Amino acid sequence: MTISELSLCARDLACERGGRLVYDGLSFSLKGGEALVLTGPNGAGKSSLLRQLAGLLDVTRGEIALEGGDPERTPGEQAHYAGHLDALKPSMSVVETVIFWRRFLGSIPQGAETALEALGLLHLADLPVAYLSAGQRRRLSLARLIAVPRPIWLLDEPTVALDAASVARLLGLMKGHLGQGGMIVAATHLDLGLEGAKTLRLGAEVAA
Amino acid sequence: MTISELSLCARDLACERGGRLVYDGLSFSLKGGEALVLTGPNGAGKSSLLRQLAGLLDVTRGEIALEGGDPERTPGEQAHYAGHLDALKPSMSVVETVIFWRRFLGSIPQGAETALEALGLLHLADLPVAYLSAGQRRRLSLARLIAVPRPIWLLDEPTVALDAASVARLLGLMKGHLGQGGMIVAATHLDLGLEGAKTLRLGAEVAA
Amino acid sequence: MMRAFLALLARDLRLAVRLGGGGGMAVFFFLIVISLLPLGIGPDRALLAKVAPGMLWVALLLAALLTLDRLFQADYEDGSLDLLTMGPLPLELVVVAKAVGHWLTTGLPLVVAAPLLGVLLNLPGEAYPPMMAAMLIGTPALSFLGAIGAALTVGIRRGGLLASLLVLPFYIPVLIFGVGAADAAAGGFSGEAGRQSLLLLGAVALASLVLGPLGGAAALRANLR
Amino acid sequence: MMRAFLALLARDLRLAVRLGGGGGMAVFFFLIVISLLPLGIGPDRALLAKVAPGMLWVALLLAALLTLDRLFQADYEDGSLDLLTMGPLPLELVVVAKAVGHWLTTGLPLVVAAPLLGVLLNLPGEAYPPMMAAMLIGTPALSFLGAIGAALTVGIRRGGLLASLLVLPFYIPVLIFGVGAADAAAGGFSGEAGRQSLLLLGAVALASLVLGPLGGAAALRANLR
Amino acid sequence: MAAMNSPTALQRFHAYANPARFMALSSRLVAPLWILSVLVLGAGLWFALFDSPPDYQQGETVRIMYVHVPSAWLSMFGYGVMAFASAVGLVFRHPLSDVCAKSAAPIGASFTFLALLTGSLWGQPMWGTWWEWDARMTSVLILFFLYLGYIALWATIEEPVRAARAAAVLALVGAINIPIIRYSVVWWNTLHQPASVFRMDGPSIAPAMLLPLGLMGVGFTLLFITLLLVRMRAEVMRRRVRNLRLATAGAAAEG
Amino acid sequence: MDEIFHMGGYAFYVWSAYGAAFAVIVALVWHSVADYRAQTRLAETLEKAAGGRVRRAAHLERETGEDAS
Ligand code: HEM
Ligand SMILES: Nc1ncnc2c1ncn2[C@@H]1O[C@H](COP(=O)(O)OP(=O)(O)OP(=O)(O)O)[C@@H](O)[C@H]1O
Ligand SMILES: Nc1ncnc2c1ncn2[C@@H]1O[C@H](COP(=O)(O)OP(=O)(O)OP(=O)(O)O)[C@@H](O)[C@H]1O
Ligand SMILES: [Mg+2]
Ligand SMILES: [Mg+2]
Repeated sequence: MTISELSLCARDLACERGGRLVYDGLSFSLKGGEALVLTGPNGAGKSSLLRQLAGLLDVTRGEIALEGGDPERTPGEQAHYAGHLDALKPSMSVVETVIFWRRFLGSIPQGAETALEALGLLHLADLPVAYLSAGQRRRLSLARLIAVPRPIWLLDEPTVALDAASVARLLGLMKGHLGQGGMIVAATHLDLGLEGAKTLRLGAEVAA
Repeated sequence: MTISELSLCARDLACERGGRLVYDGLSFSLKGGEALVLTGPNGAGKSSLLRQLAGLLDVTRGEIALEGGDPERTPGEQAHYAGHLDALKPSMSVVETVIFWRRFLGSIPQGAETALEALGLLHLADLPVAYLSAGQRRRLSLARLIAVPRPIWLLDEPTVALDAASVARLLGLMKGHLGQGGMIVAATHLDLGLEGAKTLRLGAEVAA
Repeated sequence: MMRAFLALLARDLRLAVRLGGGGGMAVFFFLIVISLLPLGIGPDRALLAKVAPGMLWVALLLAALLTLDRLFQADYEDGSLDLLTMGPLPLELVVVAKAVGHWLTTGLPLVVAAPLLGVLLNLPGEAYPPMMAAMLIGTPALSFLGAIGAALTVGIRRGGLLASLLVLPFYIPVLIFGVGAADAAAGGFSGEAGRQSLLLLGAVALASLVLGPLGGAAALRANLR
Repeated sequence: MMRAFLALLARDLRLAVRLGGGGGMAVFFFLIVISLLPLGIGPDRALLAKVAPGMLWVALLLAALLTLDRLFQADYEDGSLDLLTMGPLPLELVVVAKAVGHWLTTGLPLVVAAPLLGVLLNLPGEAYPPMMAAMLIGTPALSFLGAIGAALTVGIRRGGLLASLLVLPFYIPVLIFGVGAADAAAGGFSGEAGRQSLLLLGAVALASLVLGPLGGAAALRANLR
Repeated sequence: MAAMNSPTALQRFHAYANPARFMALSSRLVAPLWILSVLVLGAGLWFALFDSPPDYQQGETVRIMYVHVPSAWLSMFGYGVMAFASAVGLVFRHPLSDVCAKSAAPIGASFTFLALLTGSLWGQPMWGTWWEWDARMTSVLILFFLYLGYIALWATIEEPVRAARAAAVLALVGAINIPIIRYSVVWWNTLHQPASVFRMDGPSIAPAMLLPLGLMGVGFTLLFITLLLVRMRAEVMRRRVRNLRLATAGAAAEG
Repeated sequence: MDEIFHMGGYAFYVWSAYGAAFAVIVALVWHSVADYRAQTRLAETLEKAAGGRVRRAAHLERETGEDAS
């Protein structure tokens, strides 16, 4: 099984939060090597959709299926989720953080430097996370994507707090992931610069 | 004393964090009606400078002076600071939040709706903050700027998480504030679209 | 300034109530600790009566300690504390508002609940009035002294335990004089010893009303930058 | 899977140590509570000896309760818990790793420190071995049962107090059998009663090893979406 | 239970448990239940207070029994209802069972409180003390704590679905804990006070006392069921209100 | 009658027990009924105020099988 044979389908998805229907009847399908960009106004449900895909939010109606993936694991367990919260511990150092996630998510601890290098954090490796600036924290939380290979990336406004150079670097990483047959679903308010990506606009037209 | 006679000066400012010198010898001055946009790569010290101006971070060297302001209050007490943390309580409702800040910062509680209206939150007024999306939270934390008039606005990446319509709305509010003789210091990685604003580019990322 | 003070106090009370019952929760905890004691030391009524005033006070201290992290930690973590320092209210008064809020949602309900627990512990009847008086005087001291510990540990995630450790030594005088007042009555001493304990307790409480805000504000200033 | 389990455990231990002393802090708290007691109930040595085992256990419970919010709350607030559920480790084992970490940084150090405190409380010599055995068996149950309470309150800011309340009734059997084991020895009963208490304590502990992870994982699942 | 798993049975179950149906059905039941409870309780009270003999040992205080024992029964019955509804709620994910569990808690807690209070009021004349750390009393006190914890958990979690699941876990784990508590407390007590002076089981009951006791027991149970229905109806309405509020707040289009 | 009132010297205990039971039950009944009335009234006013939107909420209710959540 190579990951390029994967396909992720959502059929007739609905999401209810706090008693309100955020979206309904939402469908899309995504093949390996493809990206889906979620746009729409604040409160349209972009973050909610990503959490549903990650298995972190109940699916009110409809279904999410990953075909060609590991049948013993849920789609969420084959995905990376980078949300608004960065899951960083202030008292751990940068490199310790990456090593922990490699171990926990099932890779060998060696090779953490590659991930730090890819996000331009190598020179900060031994600094405690508490000392990082907003953009540096963001980059560290994105380093997980590289540290452990998983076919699906779920990114919630990934460029927030990143400077221009880091945005370019992230774009390169995303293209590389797609090139290897991975899939990306990203919510954003800005133009990510991913050519050929599908776009799904949430909001007024979706509202039931 | 009208606020347009104000001027905010930083002379030879230095900032040390975690034992490292982030910047040194930084000076600028700003008059009423002017805006200063801080740019620079991640870790350059934009957020640190804003916190120093707000009186939330010790000034290592140099000085910050507000001329023409209320002499009995520090520059920080005449400024709004909107940082990465949004100071919102999940269990309070949207309107309660604004009313509290109006009371605490010294205005009458009536008129909270104006601030909510200005940020397009009026229809969410009775919702608990816990139910807001990322962009809605951001807008609520920015509503403080309108809820209580203060001459200086210190904004750390204010457009993060905002959709296009909200960015435009914020721009309008900033222009209005400048038009009334207020001052704005804003850190950003994007173009805010404030014509005629001064720009201060902070240095390259300091290597460890 | 008064308006800002009241706004902050009202907000804290409201949050305490919404986040699960404010006072009710502290009382419930107090009740459970007190009913754990007989389970620990056995149901011997004479023994229980003997240790009752001391136990009530120890439980009171613990209930106060357990809720200390409510004082500043949440406001620090979500950035509210930054903004509270930028308002017109001097930091000392911010600390006072917080401490008063803490007392109203923990100390006061505990004082009200104490007689009921006295019954569970078989406390002799004459001990109730001095005990209640001592608690009314002593519990504000617990909140105000606690504010210092909470302020000292404000930047530290999960600082609750550390705050307890820092504060406990300061609580000891309150405990000693508080128990003294109740014990004197229960033990059948002359009223003199009890009155003296109450007076000393009052002195400690007054000192804490000054020390708490000053120390708390200084600690916050040190921790916030 | 084993690697993931150990990684999580190691991280938790490291964090506990860095955030101010892990075990050291709990022991220090235990020490202070135990030294408050004589202040509360007076220095009568015979009385102290009588209440010593019970008091040690009550202090143990309180120290465990005070540290419960370390279990999941921090991981929930910074988003780590979301990611922990997305890993290869079943949620039940995540709970086990957390509970074991909690035991290693609170229960175990307290057991080690207990004899010292027994001396402070004038505990009779023959009570030490059964008391230590009971504590070694009983403290893991405190951590595993505590995990349920911590998981139930995970979404709630400042849920520490509520977690204590929810968990306390579950601690009662541990307390009763734990004290029973020590008391039987101290009170000069035949060893029979003490042995029976130990056996029952063991049964409760085993039950909690199953119940804790299952209940904790179910509660986390309920709270996480 | 096996039949429950087939889809049609499950669907039928859901159809019955549908809130709208429940509201329709319960609205017809409430009034008769009120009347019936009042009648039975009235009769029970008459016998309890006026038409039953005083006990030869306990004298007139035995009349406390007619409120104490039914309250004690219902304190346990209430937890049973709560735990059962919680189990159904967890397995079938149906909101009505959550509503039932939530509504049962305050009623059960009230009866537990009554059992404690009336027991206390009985203890003072009989034993000369308001409270004794005896096995049964202690375990009822802890049952009361479990109720309060359950209610507090519901009160603190804002979102009903989440609150329901968390509370259900608590109720079920608590259900396992109750027998453990009961036996551990019995154990603990006999360990310290091998020969208790007090007899908890009281005298064997005379038929003349059985009638009022039975009537009061049935009356209390009817009252429990009536209150449960009313509270469930209130809870269903509360959720409807909540949905309406959110719908109005959210309907005004974004942006 | 007086005898009943006197309760063989135990009037305080017996009547307190019955009084307390009565008070608790009345409080419980009152609270339950008042709560039900208040919620019903609220729902009615909201339904009226919301007008057309009620249908949407009702639709959601039916579809999800939950009028809760
Ligand atoms: C606060 C204190 C008390 C509590 C919590 C309490 C609790 C209970 C409970 C739970 C039951 C039902 C047990 C069952 O049916 O198996 C019960 C029954 C009963 N209680 Fe109490 N009780 C208390 C005090 C007393 C006192 C002081 C007396 C009389 C001297 C008493 C006499 C009885 C009798 C006669 C029964 C019914 C007979 C039986 O079922 O065994 N109780 N009590
Ligand atoms: N709490 C802290 N303790 C110690 N050092 C810190 C702390 N916060 C930031 N720093 C260091 O100070 C420097 C400046 O950080 P600052 O947050 O001001 O950067 P920034 O310009 O806002 O970056 P970004 O664009 O990523 O937000 C960074 O190198 C960072 O590592
Ligand atoms: N925890 C929650 N409980 C209840 N409702 C919520 C919760 N989080 C979000 N919502 C609601 O769900 C809707 C969608 O929120 P979501 O966070 O998915 O929006 P979004 O598209 O990511 O918006 P943004 O661009 O602001 O991040 C919003 O209307 C919001 O009010
Ligand atoms: Mg979002
Ligand atoms: Mg920054």
